[in-house]
Amino acid sequence: MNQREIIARRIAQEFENGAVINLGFGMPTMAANYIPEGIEVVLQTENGGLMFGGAPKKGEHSADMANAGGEPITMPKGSSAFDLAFSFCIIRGGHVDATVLGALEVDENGNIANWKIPGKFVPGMGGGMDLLVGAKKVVAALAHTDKEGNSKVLKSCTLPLSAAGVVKRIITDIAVFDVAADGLVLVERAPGVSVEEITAKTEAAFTVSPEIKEMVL
Amino acid sequence: MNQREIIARRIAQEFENGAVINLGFGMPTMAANYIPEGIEVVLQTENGGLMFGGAPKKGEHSADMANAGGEPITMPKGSSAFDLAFSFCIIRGGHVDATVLGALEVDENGNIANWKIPGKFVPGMGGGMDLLVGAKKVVAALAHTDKEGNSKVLKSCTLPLSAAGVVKRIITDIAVFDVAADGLVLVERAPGVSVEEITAKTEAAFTVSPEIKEMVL
Amino acid sequence: MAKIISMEEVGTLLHDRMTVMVGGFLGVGAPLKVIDFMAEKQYKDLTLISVVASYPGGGFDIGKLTANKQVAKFIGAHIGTDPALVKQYNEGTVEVEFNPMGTFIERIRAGGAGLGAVITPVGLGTEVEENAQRVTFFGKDYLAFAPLKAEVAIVKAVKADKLGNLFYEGTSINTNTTMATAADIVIAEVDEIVEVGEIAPNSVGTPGIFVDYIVQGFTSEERKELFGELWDKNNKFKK
Amino acid sequence: MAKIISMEEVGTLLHDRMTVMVGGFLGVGAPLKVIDFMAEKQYKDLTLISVVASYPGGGFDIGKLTANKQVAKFIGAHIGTDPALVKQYNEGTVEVEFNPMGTFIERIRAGGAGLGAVITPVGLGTEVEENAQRVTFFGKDYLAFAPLKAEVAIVKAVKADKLGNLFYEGTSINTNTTMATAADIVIAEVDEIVEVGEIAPNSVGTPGIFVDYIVQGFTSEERKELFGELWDKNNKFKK
Repeated sequence: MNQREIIARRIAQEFENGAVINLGFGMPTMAANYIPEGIEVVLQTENGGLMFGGAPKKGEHSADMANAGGEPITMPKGSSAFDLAFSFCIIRGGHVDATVLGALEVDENGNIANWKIPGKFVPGMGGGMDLLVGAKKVVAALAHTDKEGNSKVLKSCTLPLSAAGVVKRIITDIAVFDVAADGLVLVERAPGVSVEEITAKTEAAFTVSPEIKEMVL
Repeated sequence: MNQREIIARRIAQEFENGAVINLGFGMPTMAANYIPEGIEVVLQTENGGLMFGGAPKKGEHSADMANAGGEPITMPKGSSAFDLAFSFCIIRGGHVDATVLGALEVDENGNIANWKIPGKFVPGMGGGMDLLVGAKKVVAALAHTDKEGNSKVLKSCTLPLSAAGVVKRIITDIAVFDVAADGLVLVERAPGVSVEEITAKTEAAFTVSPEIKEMVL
Repeated sequence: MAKIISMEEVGTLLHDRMTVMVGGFLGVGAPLKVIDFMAEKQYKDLTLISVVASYPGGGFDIGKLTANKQVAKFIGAHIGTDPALVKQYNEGTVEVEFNPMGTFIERIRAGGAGLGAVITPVGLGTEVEENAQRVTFFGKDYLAFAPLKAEVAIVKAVKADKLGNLFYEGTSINTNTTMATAADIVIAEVDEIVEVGEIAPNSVGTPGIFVDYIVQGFTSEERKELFGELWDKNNKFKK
Repeated sequence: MAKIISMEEVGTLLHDRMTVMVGGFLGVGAPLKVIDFMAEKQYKDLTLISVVASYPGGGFDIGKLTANKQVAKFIGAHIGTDPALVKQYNEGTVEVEFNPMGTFIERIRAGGAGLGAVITPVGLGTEVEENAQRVTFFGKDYLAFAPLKAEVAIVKAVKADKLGNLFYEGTSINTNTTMATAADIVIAEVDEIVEVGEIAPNSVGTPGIFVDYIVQGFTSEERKELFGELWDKNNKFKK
């Protein structure tokens, strides 16, 4: 199982039955493929849809049904479509139960950076900042370290923030942290990964939960 | 022709073809009966409708179609219905071309009082304040004097204001004034009413337009 | 997602002294059956948030609550249609917070949408300033009003599907869509409960995620008759 | 009320250096034919207000304008999908004003609704504060943003009746309803122009009073084919 799949599978366990979920691009969206049986979530797409379905076959598509990635979707029974202003009432008004977003960096204070690497990568924040502030629970998903092995779970983010103090849970390929009032708590480790290894790969300070578990993937 | 009919008939001449109009209760609403032939206006009702039609016969009504007075209306071809939030976007966003509202008092500075007589009559402002601020043109309609003969076109309103400096035109049973930057201008007089009589019955100062006309009713 | 409940179960969600939004405009688009139930159960000291008071003359829709003296505070735009409420206000037994109608609905929208304040020029230079904060933005003066939320919102739609998606019609939409976004608990009274899929995606006025409970109200036929009698009695029909 | 015009007549409404809102989200619900016309006529130095840049990869929908270097300033939430715009931004030849997406659409709504500012917690503690004013309301910190309007809004609906009432479908509504309220001149590109009465009162997404001009766009069939090819080429369909 590669890093991305580990993260996606672990994200999928965050979902409660009936919850309204908004998934960011990449691993969070991949997670939709791994949602446990018996759990049904209501997916929101910020361009203006709830309870949408997956891609149609060519010819069965509508030019008026797409997700926030511009990809064709279906609108099954029970789904709804509305304008962008209402969609962000949903997001900012606290009506999304959880959002899972990819991150470039996270830190001990629940800060998250995911929209900008100055001078290199400046796509814009899209709807990410709204989700980070508006969703009831924010889960950040990222590779634990960069290609050089440097921790992306930091004492303090170095990149421009997307939102301050909003992340409640951090999911990486080797660990799951809760962001508590007094700092990070390690609550899960990936199979075969020791607390020592996580400590070695993590810049942020953290405590280890007495009930630490192994990720079930 | 009674006072109210004079005012209603004169109001009806304010409407331009195709204009979006919101009419207050009483004489303004009566004016809809006197709109000149060839003039079609789009009536707005602030509870959430555009281009609505008059009352239906019993049995042809819908329990879901009413105006801001709670009266049954029809929704003819071309009409639209929407929620209150959008209705007030229309009103406050400057998308209503003209509103005609009844008034208790008006004054030289375009102030209008029509929502409260302290201790006596406190129904609330309803949508009136929004219309007064949002409509492109505000026309105030009122009897020129009260039952004791006291002017209701004042130097300065004595009752709590509904909005300050918004009235563009004043229509009474004996006169029509424009509210200009430097004060009132008498532009029309009712048939058989002299400028002297209007002067005698008006507390507010005004100038007389060199092109003063007689109301055509 | 919504749960279909009986009127008795609605009772478990309501209590004295609650802050409750009630949809409708002079009775049109109002949850008439739940209002009847609230009147019957005599919930007291309510803070009632509704755009206007009852149908002209009083005693209808939310006028049943004011007639029963169940309301301690009314937040809305107009009370002139309800003689009981006007009397209680004049006697000082009911507190009334008057809002310009657009400000009223925008405050509820802000509450539901997570916005921090409503910034509007409406009310400048009037007594409305007393309930607001005067502010300047981008060189112009405005009044700032706080967002408005409630413990319970009782809204009315024509249909609900079993997920709670609501379908509205005509001008009875009025405050219902907005109130459904701005309360801890949202109860929808509907003419008819339909299967999922019977309301098309673009015909959903309130998505089911906002609706906690659905309760059967009068049927469409019953409502048509009820308003037929009301409007007939008040001489509102074309002859 | 709206006037039906030809594409050449659309040209009389547009000019270099205009501030123009264009509806759509990654091409879906975008006025593709008017955009093609704007690209062909080479209007220059545009201030383009659109929620996101072109369909991923660029060169489609508003990506035709950036590819042509017609845009001097872009106001939106995201440009990462359009390599040409990203390049021009990095080189400093195009100015970009980034807004959180909810703030972007709320600013346009405020412009169309006569509200004085958007008061939101989104962006607090980030670089977004640089383009906003920090304010405190009711004990909490927020950012205040100015309303947003344009000289011309070009929106896209599925149908227009001859009065300009617009009917939208699916997620292609997106920014169109809001932009239609916030410009001096509103041009609606539609698949089909129908008789008055063919759009039911509650199916009107934008009332005709907002629409100045209607222009025939691609038909629904043509659009289905166009997006079929686009999504097929990009491997977006279920196999």
